[in-house]
Amino acid sequence: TVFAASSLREPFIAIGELFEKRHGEEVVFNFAGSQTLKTQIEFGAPADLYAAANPMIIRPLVEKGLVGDVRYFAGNRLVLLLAGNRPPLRQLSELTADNLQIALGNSAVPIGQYTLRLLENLAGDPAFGAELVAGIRRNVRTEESSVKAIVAKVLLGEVDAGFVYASDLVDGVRAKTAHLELPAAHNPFVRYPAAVVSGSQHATAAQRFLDLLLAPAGQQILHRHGFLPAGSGDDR
Amino acid sequence: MSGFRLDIAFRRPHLALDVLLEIPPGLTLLLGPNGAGKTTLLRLLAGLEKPDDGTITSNDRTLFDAARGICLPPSQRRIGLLFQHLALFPHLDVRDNIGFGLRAQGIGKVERERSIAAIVARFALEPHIDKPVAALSGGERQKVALARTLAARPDVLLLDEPTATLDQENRWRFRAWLAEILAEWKVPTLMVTHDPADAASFRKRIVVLEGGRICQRGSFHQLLHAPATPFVADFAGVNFISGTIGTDNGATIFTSAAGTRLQAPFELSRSGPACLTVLPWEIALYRELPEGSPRNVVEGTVRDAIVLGDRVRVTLLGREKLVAEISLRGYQAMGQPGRGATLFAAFKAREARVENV
Amino acid sequence: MSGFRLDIAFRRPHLALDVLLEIPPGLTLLLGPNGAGKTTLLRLLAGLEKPDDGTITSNDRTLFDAARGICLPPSQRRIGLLFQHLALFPHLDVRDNIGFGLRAQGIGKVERERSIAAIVARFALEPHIDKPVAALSGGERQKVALARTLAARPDVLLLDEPTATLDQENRWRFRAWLAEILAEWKVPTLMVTHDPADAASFRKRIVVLEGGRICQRGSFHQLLHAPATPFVADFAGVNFISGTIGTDNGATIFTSAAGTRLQAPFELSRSGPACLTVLPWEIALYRELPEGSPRNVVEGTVRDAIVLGDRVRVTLLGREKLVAEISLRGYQAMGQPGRGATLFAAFKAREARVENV
Amino acid sequence: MSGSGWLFRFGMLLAAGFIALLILLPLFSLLLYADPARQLALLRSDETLAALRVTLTTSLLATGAIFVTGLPTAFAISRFNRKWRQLVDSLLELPMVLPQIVAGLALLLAFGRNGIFGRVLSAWGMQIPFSTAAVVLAIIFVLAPFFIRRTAVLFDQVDHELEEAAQLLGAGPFFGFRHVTLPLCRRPLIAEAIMVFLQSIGLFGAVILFAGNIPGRTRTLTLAIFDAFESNPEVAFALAALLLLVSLLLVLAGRLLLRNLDGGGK
Amino acid sequence: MSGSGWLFRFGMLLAAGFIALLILLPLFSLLLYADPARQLALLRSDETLAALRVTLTTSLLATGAIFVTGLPTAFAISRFNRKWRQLVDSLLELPMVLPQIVAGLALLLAFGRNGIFGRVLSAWGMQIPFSTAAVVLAIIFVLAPFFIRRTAVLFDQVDHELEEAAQLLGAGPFFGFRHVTLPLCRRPLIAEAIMVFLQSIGLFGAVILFAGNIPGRTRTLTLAIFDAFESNPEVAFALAALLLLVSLLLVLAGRLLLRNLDGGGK
Ligand SMILES: Nc1ncnc2c1ncn2[C@@H]1O[C@H](COP(=O)(O)OP(=O)(O)OP(=O)(O)O)[C@@H](O)[C@H]1O
Ligand SMILES: Nc1ncnc2c1ncn2[C@@H]1O[C@H](COP(=O)(O)OP(=O)(O)OP(=O)(O)O)[C@@H](O)[C@H]1O
Ligand SMILES: [Mg+2]
Ligand SMILES: [Mg+2]
Repeated sequence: TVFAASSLREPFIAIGELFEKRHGEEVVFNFAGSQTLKTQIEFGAPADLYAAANPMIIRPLVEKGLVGDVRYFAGNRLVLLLAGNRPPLRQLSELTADNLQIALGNSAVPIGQYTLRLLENLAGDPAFGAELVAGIRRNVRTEESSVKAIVAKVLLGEVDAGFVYASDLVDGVRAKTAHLELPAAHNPFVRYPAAVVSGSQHATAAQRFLDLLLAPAGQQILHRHGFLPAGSGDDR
Repeated sequence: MSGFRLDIAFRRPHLALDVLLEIPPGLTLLLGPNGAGKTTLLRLLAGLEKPDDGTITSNDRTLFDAARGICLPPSQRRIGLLFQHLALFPHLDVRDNIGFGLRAQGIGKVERERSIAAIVARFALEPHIDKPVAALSGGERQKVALARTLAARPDVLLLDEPTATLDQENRWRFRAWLAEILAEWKVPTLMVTHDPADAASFRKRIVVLEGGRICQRGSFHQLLHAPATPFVADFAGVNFISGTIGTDNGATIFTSAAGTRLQAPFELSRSGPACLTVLPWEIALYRELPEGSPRNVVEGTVRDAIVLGDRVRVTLLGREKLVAEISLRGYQAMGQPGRGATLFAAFKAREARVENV
Repeated sequence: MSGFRLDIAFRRPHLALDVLLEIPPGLTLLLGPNGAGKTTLLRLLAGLEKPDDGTITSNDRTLFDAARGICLPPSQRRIGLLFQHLALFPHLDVRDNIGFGLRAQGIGKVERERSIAAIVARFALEPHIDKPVAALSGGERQKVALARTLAARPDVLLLDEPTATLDQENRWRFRAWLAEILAEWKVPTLMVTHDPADAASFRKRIVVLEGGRICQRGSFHQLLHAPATPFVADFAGVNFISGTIGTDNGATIFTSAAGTRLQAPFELSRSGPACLTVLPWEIALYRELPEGSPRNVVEGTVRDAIVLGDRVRVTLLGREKLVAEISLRGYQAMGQPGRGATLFAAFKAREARVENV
Repeated sequence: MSGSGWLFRFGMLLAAGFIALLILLPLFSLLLYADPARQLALLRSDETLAALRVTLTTSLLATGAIFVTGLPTAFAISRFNRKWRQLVDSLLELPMVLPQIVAGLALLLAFGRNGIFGRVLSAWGMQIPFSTAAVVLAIIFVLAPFFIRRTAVLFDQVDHELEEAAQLLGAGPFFGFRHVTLPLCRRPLIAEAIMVFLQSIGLFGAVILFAGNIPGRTRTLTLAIFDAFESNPEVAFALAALLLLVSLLLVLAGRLLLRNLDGGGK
Repeated sequence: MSGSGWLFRFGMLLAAGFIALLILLPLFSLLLYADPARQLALLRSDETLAALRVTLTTSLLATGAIFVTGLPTAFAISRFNRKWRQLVDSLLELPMVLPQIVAGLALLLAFGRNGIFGRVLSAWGMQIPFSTAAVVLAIIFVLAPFFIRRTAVLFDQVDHELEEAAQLLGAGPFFGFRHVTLPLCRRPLIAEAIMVFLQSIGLFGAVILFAGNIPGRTRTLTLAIFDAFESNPEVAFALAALLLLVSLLLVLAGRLLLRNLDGGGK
């Protein structure tokens, strides 16, 4: 049984099919928020492999010895998602325009923390400056609790722009929105950790699945779904 | 034209009502067997059911007119209806139940309190004024329901068996009080009852409903002396025998449906279906077949014998059902024949009355 | 020892009951004014309220014993109670209402159907058997409720005003039928009623409850001739005057509470508080003060005059309330004095009876 | 008075209009947004069918369980005296306020492998979380208090004299409950059943935390919608419309069945 | 008979015991898990207080709005004839089944900037989403159908003869509704109010999507719990315990108030 963050759903299902073809073993998935999964594992859920969307979350599990060695199998970065019903912005400075509405993640959730870090980085760079960041903050309309809520609002044109993960740009979203890549230097790099759960009854199979994730075949599938390789950036 | 008029038709699978009636100010009694449609009639008048056809007017106000498409809602008919099952408001105390109508009509608190106090005093309800209605006895509830209806000062009063659960004393009080109110207000009132004492006290205008139609109307006296149906006869306590007038060996004779042959004054009647009535106190009772008597004699066994003061009312069942009222002394002299004893009832031909139907 | 015995006390702010009573097989009537506690008494017997003290036994089965801590639930008392407000099950049709008790007691379908059919036939309820109870008229409902109670074959029968909403014909049927059933079953039965006709038909055992206590018990005849309270007198239709026996100029005399001085046979009574009763048919009525008469004379105005067959019952209000029953002929000869007319009521001293209280 | 009657009717219309607008507009928008062709395709996918199956079995089971255990409990509660009653009522109100996610947590704390009761269970070799039973349990935990509280009030409203009449005719407590109290509350109870069922279909937070999101076992249609929402919102709308349709059909079928059962009575 | 009585009582006990276990065990575990010292500290934080304020105002407003609009609507519905009634009932059942997240989406589709109705509103310069009004609206959308459906059934149960009696005494429709129908349903309506209020406090999905999560404006305690759960589960438990406590107090206060209002009657 693989406990994986909801955002990993599509690539993991594809990888699962591959795994079944290769090893002839059935994979059962349980997709939910990383935090939900973590809680479940803490309460003795019958998980074999845990794949989270946030490196911070898995740390306590490691400390308590609930999971084995952590391997990073993918990375992600932020993009600025733009509503499709208005002319797309060309540069970040346009975010400070009047009447523009922006959605951010809440500082309590990972996307919010990453966005915060991004904005701090931008403020520290004279090319952008504290003023720009202040302008952006002025236009923040809402702080959402989940990245998907941000996506939905941009999709519906409820806000004009929102900071989301690159992997959120699935086909359905891409078709109806535009996006702006953010300066790579300031873009926090998100790494996705995975670990075999201690005491798993299918530890070998779990290890094999993890291996497949890191193998080129797995990496390729992840890449198709907008994820970066884990090694292609550092954990800022 | 003051008073209340109705001419309505109402047809349902279970009941067909067809009633033309005028209720003048004062009391009109509505009699009828269980299930005759009395309650249904009151509901039609009050606007709780809709007649299929006809008109209802109250003091020249048209309340309902099928042809003109008029049908006032119950709240605007100004009709006071006392429900058979009372329908007191369980969430209100006695005071608020009585004051409900006044409040609904937007009457101010001061005046309302005065009216309530007056009515409560009349019904001797003071000790119960703050009780929830669930805490009242059956008779007390009846009184409260009445008080509530009257407090709203309706143009017409419809009472469905108001005395049914009152004790004798309260029944008399209620009758006296109703007579007083009606003398004062002159409200057209229709009162359903099963109590002959009501008919005996309010004997002027009585209407009898049977099977959805009015089968007789008149004073109690008229009902007593010429009951149109067995029900009326029974209610009035009169013996009623249906049969036919025919001739036998040249002599006119009445033959009951059961075959009893009886003599009566036939001067005013013709051959054919008829009914014969005889008053209970015109009938004498004997232990043995009275011999050589020129009278009608019917044999029967005692169903019951009830003592009413110094008289005894004996019901005989045989070919005919006959009720006789004799003196207590005479009854005792016969040896107090009880249930099941065989007796002979005799009455003179000229005490009977026949009427063609 | 067969029958039903109770000796219970029940105290509440609104009512204190203290009743010792034995109900032998057959019918016992329970009379009492509105609010006397009759319904409460029945509920205590049925186990719907719990007495504070005392015992209840039914055919040697102890249903309740405060001292021994016995209190059977209502479902095990085998008591049939006919509620004043009927309490028919609105979700069941007539058949299922009647069959409910049999079904609750686990009686098989075949036998159940037979019992239901028998009871339905007795009450002439066949046309209504498949109706929901909401579709019944008031009288029909009463009949169904009765049928339902009797169908469960209780050991004891408690009837709370069963005849109140029946028409006269159905009342008589019901009485005849009840007498029949009781003759057959010998079930102890307590029946609450406000109808003197009930008391007149079932005249053997009558119990009168007033203010939570039994104030008189005996036959209707005893009640009639020696009513213990104004209520009983009123119910029996007897005149009842409270007062005191004293002496005036050496002669014994009865002085009513209102001050009227009356003569009576004083042989068996002593001085002190007493009550005087006189039967209505012992009273003569006059337009003018009857002169030179040795009789008691009381003046009053007519409250009502009701015709009962060939008699008229006249109620006079004055210093005393008096009811007189005279012949219709005599009444007509007086010119039919109506409401408000002044009349003089006279009765011979020896027709009155006084009793110390 | 006639004036106030008009006013009242107008007010009623206004209120009803407001509510109708508020409810219909979003539903309508949702249906407009969805794409029928895609829905049909979705309906055919194995995954959707599995989710549908889990949803229906768990919801029906839970509704049944809530009825079977909740009805007698509510009856008992409605017979309590005032003091006890208030205590129990307050107790029932406690879980009502819990956000579902916290409810799921509480359930894990109690029945999880390390939970108070879960430890006992796992000693017997039983494990509740992440099983279909867990979904049912979560639904019961969240919805039973509402059901019991409301049903107890219903039972309070039943005319006491009717229950007394039943007892006097020889009916024991169960017979009286079964043949008098219950049928007198028939209509509201049916409404209640439908609502419990529908609500249980839409439950999310408690279920995902306590039961997980395992296809074919605990993944209900609602969880599927949530998943889809994470990955592809368009699919979520389609699924939601499907859910709407299915539950509508179910409710209609249930209604027809019930009506036939009692022969169109009342 | 006595046997079946025992059986029934035993069954009742069993059912009640099951429910009690199911409800109390998780609650108890939750309370054990929480840490009082921390809770007190949390209670004092400005953020928590703001969330509490938002929760209370929106829940109270929404409960009020649901009552004001829902009661007349339910009354109107309960007076419909059979055919119309079934239609309306089915319509009301539609939104009940929607997972909250979908409900939030539907609301956005209708009242959002580009929504059907939202366009009209924003032309007038009004914007509902992300405002406190949005929270209230979301609560109404999710809870009103339940309330109306149930209340209509309540009104159906009222003895019709009493309403007729009121009319005959001259009461117009409003007076009759206000002074007969409503008070006759008093107890269940109070229970209903308490439950709507508690449920509205615990609402999550629809609120977060439609109203956003803006501190001091739309961030309710439940949203705070959810956020906390993502970052620091311990805090989430503490907040949940706080929520439990606060709502318990509120309900108790409401009860006392109501009891005083009608002088301890009935
Ligand atoms: N909804 C209904 N469905 C079927 N039958 C009905 C319905 N309503 C009334 N009836 C029948 O219509 C008849 C008349 O009823 P109604 O209540 O008017 O009688 P009533 O004259 O008031 O009798 P009672 O003296 O017993 O009160 C009865 O036989 C009753 O069973
Ligand atoms: N719960 C209660 N609270 C206050 N008073 C009550 C309560 N129950 C009964 N009473 C009072 O107790 C008295 C006796 O009531 P009960 O119903 O026994 O009278 P009853 O003899 O049956 O009268 P009726 O002939 O009118 O039916 C009445 O005065 C009634 O108001
Ligand atoms: Mg009637
Ligand atoms: Mg009584």
